Amino acid sequence: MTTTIIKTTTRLLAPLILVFGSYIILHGHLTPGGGFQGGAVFASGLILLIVANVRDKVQKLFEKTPLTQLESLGALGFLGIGLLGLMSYTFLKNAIANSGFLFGGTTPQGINPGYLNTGGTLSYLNIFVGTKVLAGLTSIVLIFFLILRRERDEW
Amino acid sequence: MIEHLPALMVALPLFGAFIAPLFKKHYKGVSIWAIFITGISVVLSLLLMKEVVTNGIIMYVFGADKPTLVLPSGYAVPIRIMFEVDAMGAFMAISATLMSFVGAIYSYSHVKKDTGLEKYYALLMLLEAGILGMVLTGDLFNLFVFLEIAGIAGSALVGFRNYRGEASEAGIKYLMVSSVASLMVLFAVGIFYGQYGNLNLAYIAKNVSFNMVDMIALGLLFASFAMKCGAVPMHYWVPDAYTEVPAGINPPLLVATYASLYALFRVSFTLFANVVIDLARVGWIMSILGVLTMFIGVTMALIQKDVKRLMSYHAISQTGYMLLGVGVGLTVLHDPSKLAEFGRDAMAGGVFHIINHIIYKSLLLMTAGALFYVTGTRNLNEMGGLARKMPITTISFMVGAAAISGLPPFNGFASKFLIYETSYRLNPLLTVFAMVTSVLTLASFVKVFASAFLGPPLEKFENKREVPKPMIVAMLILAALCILFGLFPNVVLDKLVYPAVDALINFAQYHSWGGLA
Amino acid sequence: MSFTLTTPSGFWNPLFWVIFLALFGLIAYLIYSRGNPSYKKESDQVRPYLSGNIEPAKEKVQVKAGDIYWGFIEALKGYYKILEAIHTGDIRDYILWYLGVGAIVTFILIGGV
Amino acid sequence: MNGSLFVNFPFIVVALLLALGFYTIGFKRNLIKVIIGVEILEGAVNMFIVALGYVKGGYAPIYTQAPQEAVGKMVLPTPQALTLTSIVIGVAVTALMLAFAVNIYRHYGTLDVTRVRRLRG
Repeated sequence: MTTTIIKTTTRLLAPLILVFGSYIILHGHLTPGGGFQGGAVFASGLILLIVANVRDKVQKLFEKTPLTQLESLGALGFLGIGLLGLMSYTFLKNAIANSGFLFGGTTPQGINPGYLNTGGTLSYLNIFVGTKVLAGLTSIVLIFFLILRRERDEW
Repeated sequence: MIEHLPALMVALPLFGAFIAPLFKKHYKGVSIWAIFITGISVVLSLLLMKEVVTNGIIMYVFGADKPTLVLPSGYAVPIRIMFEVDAMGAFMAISATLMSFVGAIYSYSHVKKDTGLEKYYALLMLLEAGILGMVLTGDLFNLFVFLEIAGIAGSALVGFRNYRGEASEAGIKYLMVSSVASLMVLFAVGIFYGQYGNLNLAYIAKNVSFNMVDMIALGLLFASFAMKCGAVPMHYWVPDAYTEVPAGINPPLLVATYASLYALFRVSFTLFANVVIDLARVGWIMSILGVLTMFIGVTMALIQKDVKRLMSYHAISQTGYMLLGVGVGLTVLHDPSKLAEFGRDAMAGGVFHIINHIIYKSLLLMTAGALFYVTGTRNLNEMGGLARKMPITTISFMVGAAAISGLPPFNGFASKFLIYETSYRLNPLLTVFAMVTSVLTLASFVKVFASAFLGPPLEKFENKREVPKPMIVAMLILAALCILFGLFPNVVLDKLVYPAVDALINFAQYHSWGGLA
Repeated sequence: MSFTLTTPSGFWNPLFWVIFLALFGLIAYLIYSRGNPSYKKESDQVRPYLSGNIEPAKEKVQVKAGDIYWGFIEALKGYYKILEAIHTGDIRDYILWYLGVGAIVTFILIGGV
Repeated sequence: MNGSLFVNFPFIVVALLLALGFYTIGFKRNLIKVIIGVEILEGAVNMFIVALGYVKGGYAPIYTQAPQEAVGKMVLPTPQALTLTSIVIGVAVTALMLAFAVNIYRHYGTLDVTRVRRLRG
């Protein structure tokens, strides 16, 4: 599956997909989408890179990438943000909104052009969920890729 | 902090589960971490039970101080995710945390030789989180989510020994069954949402009417949860899954099965209890399903040669007792005189049997795991004369076998006693089946005992020794619980079981706030 | 705190159980003490007498698990034949049984019967 | 008359998909096809919930650059949230099922479900 056409297309498309994924994650509290969707888009960019390359290179690259740790980090971050809510009311309470902290800008009422610096914990949750999803989906495909490519080489 | 207990109950195992992969190859560290986390969660669940018994139902809303959204027009609906913990939920939470703890201790040495243990423990704690979420939630969709979490984590654990083809086979069977059941639960949830525009259990229960679509939803929920808890004739996945799973996971997996039973009770009592006309019918279906389950389960167990498979069929058969006990109670729920006369005790028997069965069946499956650990086989035909080599395992097995057969003074006796007496009042035929089942249970455990432990010492097991200490500790904890629960059943009944049963019977209390607090 | 469990038509108390245990233990001991005292464990008395034949190896005379309750299973052969026929182990049958039971339960619940 | 058919059309599709899904699970011999059957069921259920959530004349509840007439007509996005959650779970289920299928193929050398049954009886 590593023809020139695919390689060239990947080289052009993958950066765009990755940027688009990050955009969806970061704008999760303003536009449709969010952590999972953005993470899935981001992961699909990475997956494109995986399947368009030969097995050995992919393996060498991803041996150093801490996918498992990223996944744990995402989940722990989510939990941590949830526990942050215990400070004010209950678990997952939006404690950062309107606090002036990063992403804690004043949320306007009604129709607005969309301000990135709002959303409070929602933005953080989106980022953590996005991290977890991109790491999780990538490692799923990576493992299948490594297993099946190896067996095809053996056959 | 005490008011945040319901959230912490789920957050703690999740935290443990996400930390666990970071241990990488430090298998000793991760197993101690798992024991630590599950141990704390036992303490939390006991606190939760105390809180529920003293202060009544706990409502915990996520992300806000109130569950309700009041629209500008004055229309108020509960839209937030919330946990609603009553005594029944707390009771199940205690079972779940206790069994995860025991399973973690047992796993310390049982899976020592396997690799990928950081994932094993992560999944163990994820399974615990799934069960806890299922039993604590007050939201139908949340129930589905946690059902799936428990199902995925459970089936991944069933297929944990990926060097065995059978493990993968059992894993995909369990996963297929649980995902189809969960999807149908989601379908039923969709039906409720379409009709009542809400997902809150209490709100739906208050507004549920008795139309055909509701009854279809009830049928879907009933069949799905019955399949997930292993009622005949949808029990085929149970022996497969229980046999192939590492023995340390058996206790939490059992609780996961009974969390589905809990959901079944929750649906039939809390959600549909207001529908007077059909409830006796549901109760009868449950009782008959129970009788079928116990009888077919035990007769299949008699002919098994694989020791864990034999015990899994007994797990099916014991589920029948719970269905029978609670089904009898459900049949007479709207008849106050009969309810006071025997209905409440029948349900107490059924609910008490849940925790009893979880304890002694975990004990038995652990002894089976110990046999496998020592002999390397599960085939009863190849065992024999192990009593001298493994005295503590033998004693644990005897305690478990006596308990499952309902011999006094072990814990199975008290709950079976209650079920016999009360089902006799509804229909003597039910009792006859229950007793025959009990006799056959004893018979098949005599078979295991005679063929694995008794007999002349075999040469091939010459230099086998007793299992390592953590496994012994785990088995002895459960054996001690068996005897304690058996000697003083009234204490357990008063402190744990009757509050749970009353929580089920007084369903009006559960939705008294009607989602509009 | 009392330890008596009262059920609709009976009760359970661990103290009574201990008393009865002691009682029956006593009876068992009485029967045991009337046994033959000349039995010796370390002598040939413990060896089975097989009409003069040599005793076979222990592993050969052990009763295997599959042979226990042979008669019972033989008597219920027809029943077990049906049971084994429905326990196919085929993943598709698991779902089909679920469908069937779900359909029947729903049918009963919506008032078909 | 014409309108009611149009409104009910998604639900007819849902029923068809449910039947198709159960047929695929129940009568196909290839394990991969059985897994596809579960996916079809999931699609049916998701579609059911999304179809329930459709409100005529409603707007998506996004305030960012919403049109002026959307104010007061925004819908509660619960069904969409449910579907999304169910899709996420579905991804995990599919991945795990396929992983099991790979492993089964390695050990049994086949994906025929009538032969993948060492555990029975």
